[in-house]
Amino acid sequence: KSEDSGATGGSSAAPAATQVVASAPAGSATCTADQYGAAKLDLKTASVGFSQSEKEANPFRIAETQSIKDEAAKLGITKLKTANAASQFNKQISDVEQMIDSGVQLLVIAPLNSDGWDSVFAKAAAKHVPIITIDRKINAAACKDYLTFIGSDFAEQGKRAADAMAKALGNKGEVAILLGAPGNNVTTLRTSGFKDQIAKVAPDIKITFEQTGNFSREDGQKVAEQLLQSNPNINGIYGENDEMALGAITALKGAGKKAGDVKIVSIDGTKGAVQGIVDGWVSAVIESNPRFGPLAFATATTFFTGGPVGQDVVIQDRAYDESNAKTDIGSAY
Amino acid sequence: MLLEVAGVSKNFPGVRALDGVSFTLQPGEVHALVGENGAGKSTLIKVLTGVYQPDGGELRYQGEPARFATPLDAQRAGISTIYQEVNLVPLMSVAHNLFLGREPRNRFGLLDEARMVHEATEVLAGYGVRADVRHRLGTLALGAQQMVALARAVMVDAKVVVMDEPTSSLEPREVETLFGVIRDLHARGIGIVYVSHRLDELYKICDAVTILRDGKLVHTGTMAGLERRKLVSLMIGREFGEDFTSFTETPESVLTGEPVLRVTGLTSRPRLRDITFEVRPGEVVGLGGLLGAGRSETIKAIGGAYPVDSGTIEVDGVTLTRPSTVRAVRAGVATQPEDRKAEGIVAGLSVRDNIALAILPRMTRFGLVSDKKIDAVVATYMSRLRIKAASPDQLVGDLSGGNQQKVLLARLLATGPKVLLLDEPTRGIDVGAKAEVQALIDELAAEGLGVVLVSSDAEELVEGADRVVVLRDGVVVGVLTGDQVTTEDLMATIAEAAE
Amino acid sequence: MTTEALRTGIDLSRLRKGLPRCGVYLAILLLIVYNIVFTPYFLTLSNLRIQLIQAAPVVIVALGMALVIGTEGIDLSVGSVMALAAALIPLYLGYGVVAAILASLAAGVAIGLINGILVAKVGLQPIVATLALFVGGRGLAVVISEGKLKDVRNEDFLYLGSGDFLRVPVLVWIAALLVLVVAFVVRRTVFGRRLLAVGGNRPAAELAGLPVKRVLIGVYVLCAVLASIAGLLSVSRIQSSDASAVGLLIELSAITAVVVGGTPLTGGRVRVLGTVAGALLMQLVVATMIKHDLPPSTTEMAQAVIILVAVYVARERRTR
Amino acid sequence: MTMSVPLPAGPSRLAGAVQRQGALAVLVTVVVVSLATFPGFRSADNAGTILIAAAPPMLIALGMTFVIITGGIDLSVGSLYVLGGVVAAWASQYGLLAALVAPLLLCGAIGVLNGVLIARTGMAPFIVTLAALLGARGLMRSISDQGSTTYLVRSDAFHELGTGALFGVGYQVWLAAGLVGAGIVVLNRTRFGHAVNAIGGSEDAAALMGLPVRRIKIGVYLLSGLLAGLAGAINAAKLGSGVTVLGSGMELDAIAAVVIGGTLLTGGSGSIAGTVAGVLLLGVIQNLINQVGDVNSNWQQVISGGFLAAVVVAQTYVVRVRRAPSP
Ligand SMILES: Nc1ncnc2c1ncn2[C@@H]1O[C@H](COP(=O)(O)OP(=O)(O)OP(=O)(O)O)[C@@H](O)[C@H]1O
Ligand SMILES: Nc1ncnc2c1ncn2[C@@H]1O[C@H](COP(=O)(O)OP(=O)(O)OP(=O)(O)O)[C@@H](O)[C@H]1O
Ligand SMILES: [Mg+2]
Ligand SMILES: [Mg+2]
Repeated sequence: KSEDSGATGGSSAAPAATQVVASAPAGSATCTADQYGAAKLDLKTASVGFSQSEKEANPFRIAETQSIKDEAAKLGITKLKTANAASQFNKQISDVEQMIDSGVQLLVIAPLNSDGWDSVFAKAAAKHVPIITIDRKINAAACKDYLTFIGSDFAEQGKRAADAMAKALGNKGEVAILLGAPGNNVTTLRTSGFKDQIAKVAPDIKITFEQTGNFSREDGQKVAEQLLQSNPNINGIYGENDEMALGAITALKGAGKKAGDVKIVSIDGTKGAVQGIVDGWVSAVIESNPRFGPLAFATATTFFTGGPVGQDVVIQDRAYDESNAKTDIGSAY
Repeated sequence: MLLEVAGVSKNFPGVRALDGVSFTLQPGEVHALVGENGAGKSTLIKVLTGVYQPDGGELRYQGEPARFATPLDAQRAGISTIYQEVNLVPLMSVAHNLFLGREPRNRFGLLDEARMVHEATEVLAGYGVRADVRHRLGTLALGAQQMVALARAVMVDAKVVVMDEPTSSLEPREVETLFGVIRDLHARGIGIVYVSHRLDELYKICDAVTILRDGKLVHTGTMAGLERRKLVSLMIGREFGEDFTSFTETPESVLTGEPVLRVTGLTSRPRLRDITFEVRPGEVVGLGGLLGAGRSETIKAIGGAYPVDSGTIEVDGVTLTRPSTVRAVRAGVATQPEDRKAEGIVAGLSVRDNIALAILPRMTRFGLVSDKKIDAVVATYMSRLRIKAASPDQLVGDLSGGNQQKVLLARLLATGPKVLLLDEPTRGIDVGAKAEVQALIDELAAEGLGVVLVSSDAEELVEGADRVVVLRDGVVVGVLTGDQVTTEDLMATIAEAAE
Repeated sequence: MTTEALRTGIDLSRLRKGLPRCGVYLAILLLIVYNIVFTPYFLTLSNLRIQLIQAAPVVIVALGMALVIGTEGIDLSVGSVMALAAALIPLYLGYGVVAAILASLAAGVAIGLINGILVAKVGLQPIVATLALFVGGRGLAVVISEGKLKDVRNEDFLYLGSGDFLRVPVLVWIAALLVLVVAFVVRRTVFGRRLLAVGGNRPAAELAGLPVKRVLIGVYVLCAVLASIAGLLSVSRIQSSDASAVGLLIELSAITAVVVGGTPLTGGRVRVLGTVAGALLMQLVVATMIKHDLPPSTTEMAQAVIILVAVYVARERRTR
Repeated sequence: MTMSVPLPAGPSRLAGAVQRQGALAVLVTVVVVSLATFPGFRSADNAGTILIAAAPPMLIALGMTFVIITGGIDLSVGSLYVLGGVVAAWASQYGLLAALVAPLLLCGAIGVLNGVLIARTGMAPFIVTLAALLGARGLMRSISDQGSTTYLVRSDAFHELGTGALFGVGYQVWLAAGLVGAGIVVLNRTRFGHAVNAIGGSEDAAALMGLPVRRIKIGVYLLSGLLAGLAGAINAAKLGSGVTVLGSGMELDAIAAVVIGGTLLTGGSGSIAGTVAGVLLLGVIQNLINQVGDVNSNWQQVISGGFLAAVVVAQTYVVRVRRAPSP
């Protein structure tokens, strides 16, 4: 029996927010089955492979995998194979290669890393298997090596976080960044986007501290504790994901701070973080929507029926702040 | 002058193992190096062979000042060594051990396996070892392993062969083979340094002798001129009694009680078959036989450390069911294993902890270990067994062999055993300590303990035991009682069984 | 050779003997001095507090690891045990704090039993025996928690990890108490003495009639229980249970703490205080790096050097 | 180190053989059963995928086998693997040769450093190589801007090495097979190999017999470093870039493979053929879990752990039954 098993899960009743494509700029590249060299087929009877990068042990990954599975079920796709690389890049490569061997006709990949997919492309090209990458982009040629990328613009997320931070701090103050796992291009882009934008919109905000919290709550808390102790002047904390921001909140509480003393902005849009806005600890949360299922399969359907699909499908992420946190918390995951 | 050291010293943390020792070896000389346990014999040898670098003093080889940085250096220069502990690799094959580091190679630069096997078989046959040389060395009896080490040392073109207690695990026949080899080397003008605690061996084959005591040189000269008693008193630094073994006869009248240990039909495939004997309180029963006869296994089986297929073991009338070491100790059986270092002492613990090891549950107060209680027991045994240690806190690994043995005995006695199983209790310990241990065995028997004694020293066995059970290939082939307990009868029984 | 030379020789050897014992403490001292000079707000109570709190879980795990290493073993599964303990907390918190704690301790006992039996009875090498649970244990923990991070809000439970008692964090009290208990177990109990003998020479301990298997199983159980305590305290401190993250890579931190603290991997000796110092040293290194905002690359390389230097100083001269 | 090695009293060659063949027997069984059960397992492509994926771990485990036979352990291989890949990708701009030599030099140097520290100072291999694990990872991060820079492979020849095939079998597999063959010869038919066995069997004895113990030890850590670097390089060639997020836990996989292959962690006895079986076994298990298709990723780990335990326990019993007179 869990702590709150008595309470009813009211929030789960709210409809999950589906992804919306950001309006593609006119004339942006598209791709068709002919261009790509793939055969047309009926998705329902096709064999589809989904390769997940990390264990389904955080809200983003859980929601992402679930969304793919749900959508496949909804469309009546029975031959869906899934594999999980548990953060082992080499495992993901062999997972995908194995799927290609076993004759999948469409690959949906949530890549662990943006580079290092050459052997997969070679194999997929030989069998003309289209690849849709979701959430992270692969550094390669769209419509050639892979079909299309669907996902957020991480640099843009960083920029929006910077805007939110600037607003929360009134364009002035000292900010610390809780970096994601090192070597990860999500980390790199969310950092560069944030820094660039801060320099542009609020040059009076100084970024005095950046340490990795490995996208984990515990590390976020540990680093924040150290930082609050030795840099008492910090006014803002930018968490590159919600988990680290939540860890920082625990650290703030431990250091005797009150809600709002230090402004927090983070990225992801998990329930916990949005609740943090409601409670006054968090100033803003930029969403990174993990529900890729509908969009991925819609794209695939268009593609297999001969229609053009965008080579770069950037989704629109919402943002939560005081104004909408209470009402929209149901869309958080 | 073949090899000469002048005034070498060697310090270990807290110990001065060698203190200005000088030593010379002539070509074709068999030079005995003797001294009590811990006198510094092995250390001197290791200085001679490049294992240790001396802290002071000079080393000359064939008239030239020499310095051996590693054993390999010394070997290349022609100094071969058989170290005290058999220093071969048990997991590798006999042939590979023999050739390790100087394997013959074929024209592709790869090792010539066939040649190694062939040559190894041939060479070892000359040492009376007839075994499949492709088997692991560990499967050979210790004596045979010693012979392999000897063969290895002599195979190269050595000018000096150093032997540190080569006979401690050899049976009489193997000792004879060894002596044959030594005489041969002697004839070829090779210098031999020979360390042993067995004095009669020294008189048999050595020309010269050097005596060390506490790291200092106390005497050097020819063997012939030195009387046995004089030698011993020089070694131990005081006068020594008439007898070199200190056993006394147990009067037959004492041995009438109910057996304290009764072994019936003890079988452990494939090593032991149907072993039956009994030990009465106050009696010392010897287990005789050649190496590999199964004496150690018998001891271990009774002590619960070797699997038993069938047969019963009764201690004081109570049958041991499902034997294990824990149950055996609880029933009153104390086992002293053959290999003191590997199975006996815990080298990294203090003398105190080693003695108290088996009786900890009794050494508690309110469930906690009471050092006061322990100290009382430790003090008793340290004085009773005359254990020479700086303090009870000294690490056992730092004691001399004889004292380690006594610490081990103290641990056994502290459990208050009814039966004492002793496997080679005096192996590798010096004459003084040996006499003390032997006297102790007698004393313990006199107090009413049943003692089972294994010794490959036939003399010690017949002197010490009131009765000898002779084993061969894991089977009892004879029992010597009363007047039959003599070396001759023992040998005869063993030989008879062979036919 | 003059007596002078002899004396310095002996003095040197004494120094050599002494150094291993104080190597870690020396390193800690140096680091503290460095920080006092170069790190702002270092010499404050709040800092001490944070370092102690952060080091506490590693200290607790390292205590158990030290015991296992004392028997010439190693336990890679501690991180997974922490995860299991963490996964069970939110599951049983509904029945009360005590029930939740008991459940996670029971998980520790179970894992410890499995490890212990694999090592003592089946005779597997410790590193392999515990590798199985290292891999499988965390998986099981994540399965139990359905992969979800769960927030914990029970005030009584959170008191353990986030509360104060006499102005000192409860977490630190608990860790200190466990240090005392383990030190006491090693020095004053039959179990502790036997443990050292088993580590020092297992065949000898067996022949002396010690219940070697029981001791080994006991050691692995104790280690796992300590790990599960660390796990539940981590949950209480982070105020949420995340089976996929709790105790990740802690086995290496714990082993490092033990070895840096002067306990040899060869068994037969356990340095309890040294282990605590080892954990504090590694904590201090990381804290220093963070406070000076150095990147992970520098932190890792500095850790490597400090581990090597500390162990080099503390290494035992091979005597036998 | 001295006497804890269990001495087989019975037919030890047989016991040794069974111990060595244990992993192979399990592997064969698993493969046969899967061939019958999973249609997806049967294809030649799938076999190719398994073999190619197994090539880098095979090289690492090969080096680890040598290290473990000397009674040591090398925890740094995972980091060296990543470092090797990053350096190889960076160096590929100067051509194929540079892409191979650069990682070998760097990782070899770190291997030598490990070896020297272990052989000369008497520090435990576990701790020295743990430090190297951290140090090498730090180094990799510092040359890749904390891991955010990924160097792309610029040499076509190097790229071909990673993706090309000869007679339908990837170059990587040929390379791994060749090195394994060479490893078997070195371990069993050269003085170096015998010395490695001797040191693991009894270091003191080896030293007293005049073997250059330190040099041999440095040699095995050098070998391990080189092979880990090479594994990283060929992996980079395959992936087309120096991926920085690889390799955590790689050392434990390698150790597990070696031990499953029947090599004693206490040293002195082991076989490369067993290691090969161990590596393939781990690869096949992974492949099978994927064949089943929809196993929750968390259950996968539970299954892997359980399987690992089952294999080692089974092997222990097989060996024991042959050794003891009776239980
Ligand atoms: N490596 C070492 N470290 C510290 N002390 C040592 C070392 N080797 C020997 N000693 C000490 O040096 C002294 C001489 O030891 P050595 O082994 O030379 O004696 P020994 O004459 O060979 O005795 P035994 O007859 O028992 O073999 C002893 O006190 C011993 O404890
Ligand atoms: N140290 C050892 N290393 C390898 N094998 C051994 C060792 N000791 C005994 N054995 C094996 O056990 C067999 C029995 O030898 P063991 O020494 O037990 O005979 P024993 O009659 O007890 O002789 P002793 O006790 O006088 O040495 C040997 O033939 C040998 O195969
Ligand atoms: Mg000696
Ligand atoms: Mg014997």
